[in-house]
Amino acid sequence: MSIHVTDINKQFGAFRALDNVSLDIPSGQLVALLGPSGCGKTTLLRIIAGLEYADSGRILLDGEDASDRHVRERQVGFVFQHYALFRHMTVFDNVAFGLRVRPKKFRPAEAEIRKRVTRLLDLVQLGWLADRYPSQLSGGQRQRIALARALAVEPKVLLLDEPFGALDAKVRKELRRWLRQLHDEIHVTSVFVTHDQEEALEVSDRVVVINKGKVEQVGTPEEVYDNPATPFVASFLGSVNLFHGRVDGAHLHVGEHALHVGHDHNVTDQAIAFVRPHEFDLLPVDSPEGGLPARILRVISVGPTAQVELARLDGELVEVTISRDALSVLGLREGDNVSLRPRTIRVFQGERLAA
Amino acid sequence: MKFKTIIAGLLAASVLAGNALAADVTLLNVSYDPTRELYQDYNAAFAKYWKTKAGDNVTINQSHGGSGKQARAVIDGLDADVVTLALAYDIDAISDKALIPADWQKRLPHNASPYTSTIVFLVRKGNPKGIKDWNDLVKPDVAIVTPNPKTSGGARWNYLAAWAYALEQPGGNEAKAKEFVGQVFRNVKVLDSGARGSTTTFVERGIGDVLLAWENEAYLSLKELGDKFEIVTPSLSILAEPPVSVVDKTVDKRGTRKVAQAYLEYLYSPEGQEIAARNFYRPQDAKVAAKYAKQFAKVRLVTIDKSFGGWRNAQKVHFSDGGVFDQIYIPSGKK
Amino acid sequence: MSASIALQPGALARYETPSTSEPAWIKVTLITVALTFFVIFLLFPLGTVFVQALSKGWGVYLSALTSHDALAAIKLTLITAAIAVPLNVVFGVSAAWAIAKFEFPGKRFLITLIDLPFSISPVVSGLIYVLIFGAQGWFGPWLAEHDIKILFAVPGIVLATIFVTFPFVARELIPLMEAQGAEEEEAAVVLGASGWQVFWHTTLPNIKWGLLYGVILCNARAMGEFGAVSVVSGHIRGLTNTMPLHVEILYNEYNYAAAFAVASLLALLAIVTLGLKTLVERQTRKQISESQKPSES
Amino acid sequence: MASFKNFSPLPGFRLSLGYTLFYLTLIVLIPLSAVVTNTVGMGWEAFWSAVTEPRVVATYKLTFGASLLAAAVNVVFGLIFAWVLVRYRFPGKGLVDALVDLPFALPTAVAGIALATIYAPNGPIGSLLAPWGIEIAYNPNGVLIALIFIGLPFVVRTVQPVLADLEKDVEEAAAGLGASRWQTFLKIILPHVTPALLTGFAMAFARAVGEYGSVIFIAGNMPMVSEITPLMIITKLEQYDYRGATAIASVMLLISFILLLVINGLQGWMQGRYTKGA
Repeated sequence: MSIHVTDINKQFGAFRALDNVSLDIPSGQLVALLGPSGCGKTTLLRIIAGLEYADSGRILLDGEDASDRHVRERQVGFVFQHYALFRHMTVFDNVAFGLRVRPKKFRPAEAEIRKRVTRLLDLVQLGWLADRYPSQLSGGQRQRIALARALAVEPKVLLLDEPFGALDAKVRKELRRWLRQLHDEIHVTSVFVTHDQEEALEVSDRVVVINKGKVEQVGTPEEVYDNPATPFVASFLGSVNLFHGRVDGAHLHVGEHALHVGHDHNVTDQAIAFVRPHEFDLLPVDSPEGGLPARILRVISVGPTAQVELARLDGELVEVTISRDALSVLGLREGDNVSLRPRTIRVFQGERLAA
Repeated sequence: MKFKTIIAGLLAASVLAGNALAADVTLLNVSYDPTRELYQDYNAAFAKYWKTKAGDNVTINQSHGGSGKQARAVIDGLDADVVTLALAYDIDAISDKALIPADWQKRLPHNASPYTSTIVFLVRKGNPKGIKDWNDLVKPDVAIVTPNPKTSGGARWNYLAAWAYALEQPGGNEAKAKEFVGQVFRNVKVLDSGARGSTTTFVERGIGDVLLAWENEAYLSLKELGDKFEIVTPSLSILAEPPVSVVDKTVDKRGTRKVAQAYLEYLYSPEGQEIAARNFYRPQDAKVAAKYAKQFAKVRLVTIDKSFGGWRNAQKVHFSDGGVFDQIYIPSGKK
Repeated sequence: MSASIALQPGALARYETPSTSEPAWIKVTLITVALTFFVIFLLFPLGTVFVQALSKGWGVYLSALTSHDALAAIKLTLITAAIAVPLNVVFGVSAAWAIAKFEFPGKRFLITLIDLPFSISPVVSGLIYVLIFGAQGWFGPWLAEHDIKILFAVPGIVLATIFVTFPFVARELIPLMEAQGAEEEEAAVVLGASGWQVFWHTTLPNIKWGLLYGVILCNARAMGEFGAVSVVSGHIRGLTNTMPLHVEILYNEYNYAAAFAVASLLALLAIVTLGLKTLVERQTRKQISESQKPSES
Repeated sequence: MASFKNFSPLPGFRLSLGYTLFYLTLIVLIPLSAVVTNTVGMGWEAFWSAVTEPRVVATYKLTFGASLLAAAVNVVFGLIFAWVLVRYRFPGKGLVDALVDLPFALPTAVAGIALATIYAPNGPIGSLLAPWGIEIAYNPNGVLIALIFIGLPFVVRTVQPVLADLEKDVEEAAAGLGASRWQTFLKIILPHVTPALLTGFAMAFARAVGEYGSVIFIAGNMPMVSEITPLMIITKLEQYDYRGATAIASVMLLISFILLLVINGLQGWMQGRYTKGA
């Protein structure tokens, strides 16, 4: 089932949670709503679910207007951030709940419910926990039960609010791989909210980056990572080094130094530029290819790559990642002066600066 | 809608609670504190009498409390068929609200008081403080227990008796009486709101040297609580006339006038008078009085009408807010 | 107004290290002070009730409890509680639902109003009903005309009791339901549960101990109320006397043993209440600590 | 107002709030408004003279004085109770913990007669004190005793959980920084429990101001000396002085309301304090 969100606005008192948000989510995809906390992503998810009502705008599910449809009738599955398992029910009863509360006419026979719940518990690999209570489960197990419970009612859309937020790092990694596999198996249109860019990039088909109630960019993980549409997206996804300067033709002037930016900008103006740590070359100081002079403060070479911390002449810090091989070839040490040359540089100027 | 349902529910409950006790006729006698034992006996006797006379089963429900509080409850809607209170003023208050005609005191003999009583002293065994008369009460080391005249009918009689005593002393006048009564009340240790509370305080809690009490209450304490006490009858006291009346508004509504009337009239019968005397009330009936003469000490009695110009006047002068009684308690300088 | 307790069972051990405990003499002194205070102020009055009740032997005790007036008082007390408590339970649940699960302006003020009967003198609580239903009050004439008895009858007693016990259930449930949030209910709604199903299957199981706690306190107060009921009762023996009023009457009749006998029933009720309360607290504690158990992998 | 329902997908808002307001109005607001309208009806001067009568003023002094004193006593002993219950182990602790709530559960009339019996000069405790000339029952001391009795659980039960909540490491840190046990108590523990103590104090005070049943049996009820304000209302009623009774009732009502606002404010403070800290 596809989801179309058009012109959604939502205000909490003086706080503008969602500002004219429009979004298309094609059927069968796994989509991440990514943004810092308080950006409105959870509100958007709850509005799609029908747990919250928008001040204006429409939600179309499968092309049909569902804006005024009650959450009960939207056929969505929702996994809450803290799971919201029913504490007084066993795992089995939790998963069966959605089936058992159906009106008699639509309620499957108890044997059928039993079969379906068992199947779901097997799907989430927790069949052996059926008789336990939620308080006896670990966080990761609770999460999977919450998912099974949401799936039991055979939702057309699965919505997950920070599904891995409350878990520790190792479990989180396992679970998100598992979620991806599960999605590939069942192919339900799924939307999950996260503030963790790594999670969004790793799991989803598409990423929706949201900031301050507005959609900044929608795209595949590669698109948003490689071609951020706004300075916010650039800085929010992965680590970046930031440069302030002026663009003039094909160059960015930072202080008295100029960097080649690849293509012409026809307007001469203030600009900011982003360079990811692994997109730098480190050259000898007097390299003819130019670049920004900087001094090495610290070298951390653990693992396959080395992190080099440098200070520009104006004191600004720059972070560079290079392979350990390259580091040893160059023979760089702390205190050495080098020239920084970006291989790729993203320049934002004019209106987009303000964003 | 809901309100009605609730009310209906409550009503149903009240009917439920009431039914178990319902007989052919019920009367509610709203009385003051010390008459519990009297009416316990009397109600049984009257029920028997009425059964033989009219053939009806009559059940009399009793409510007791401070006289003023009881009158107030009747004014507020307590459906008393008859009131048997400590003083005429309280029934006057009910009559002021048109529940009883103003001439109620003329409807039954003896100012509508079927029995009388007076105020005596109850002291501890052996009378250690040597209390003989009112003037012994103002000795500095005497601790007195009496109810509060503002709330207790009996206490008003106490107060007025002390006042009358002071007036009757050689050279007695209003100012001296006020001074004297003030001294008496400055010796009061505990001022309970009702006569029964005072008796409990004195008898059971062991507070005070002397209890100013109804004569009947004092004798009853003696009878119920053994020989740890003595009764001292002062040289002069007041004739307390606890009056009774039918509450016309209630009996007319409930159709119980006949039996209520009979209930009060039977108090004047020899049987009723006997019961009153047995409960230490002074009977009005001469024959019964003679029979029980030994029981009651001789004492000079003044009346409220002669010494104080009737209850309404006494109330206004002495017990209204800011009246003489309040002035006794309020430190000089203020008001 | 009673604060609920969240003591962990093993809490004690935490304090028994040298840097955070007191010298033995201070401990002993403090415990002695507390125990002395406890004996003088709590244990002694309670003990007195039973000692006095049995001072004339079991025969007097039992006959005091089985006299006609005592039985009528017990019955009236039970009827009053049986009406007042359920009404306040319905109100308490409804108020807690509205207040804990929804946002609306004036919420804090509403809570203050709900608390109001707690801090009003029982005497004033009785007086208000006199002012309204008394023969001289607002509805007095109308009620008299239609021959409806409220004051000095069971309805008045019930109303006064409802008033003084009004906040008990709501006050227990509001903080509990606020702390629990609305997530489980939302989950149930998403799964298709109807309003009633949400309440019955998700909310009620989570608040049942708090609710029971409120009911117990509400019931204890309903059965034990004296001041407010005294003002509206009329004190008709066998008809409008509740147990506490009957105690007062017996007390005023020099019938001390009997007065304390009926009082001992009320004291027993208090003890049972405290016992149940302790049990319920233990359950609530369990529920809370379970729901707060950190989710580890 | 119309958009209320949009705040939550949960059902029953209109029904539950509607019923709450209806019941609140019926049971609490309408009856209370009777006091207010009756007071307004009597005019300012009559009102003022009724509530400033010397005898009434004396009851305020006693009621508020004794309530303050009782609440203060309860703060001290309530803190000790909470402290030993949270921190120490001793025989009978379970019983003490359970019975602390006795004053909540015991009908006030029963408490009144029991206290009067014990503290009367011929009672088990009164008779011990009488030889020293200490009288408790039937004077303002009796009022104080009754008010201490009914107020105790309020302080214990607000302080206890807060004290239990105080993490040991804070105290260890203080000890590690060189603070003595007494300094730790004064500077670390006491400030932590102060909001709870104040809340308990205010609750005990509010309850004490309105208390009637347990006090009248033990007070002695002497005008100007040991009469409490609620008794004054009853006394006025029994003198058919409805206006006076209502006027005094309205004063008490106002005070109740103010106290309640204070308590709610304190509780808000407490909540902010303890949830942020945790």
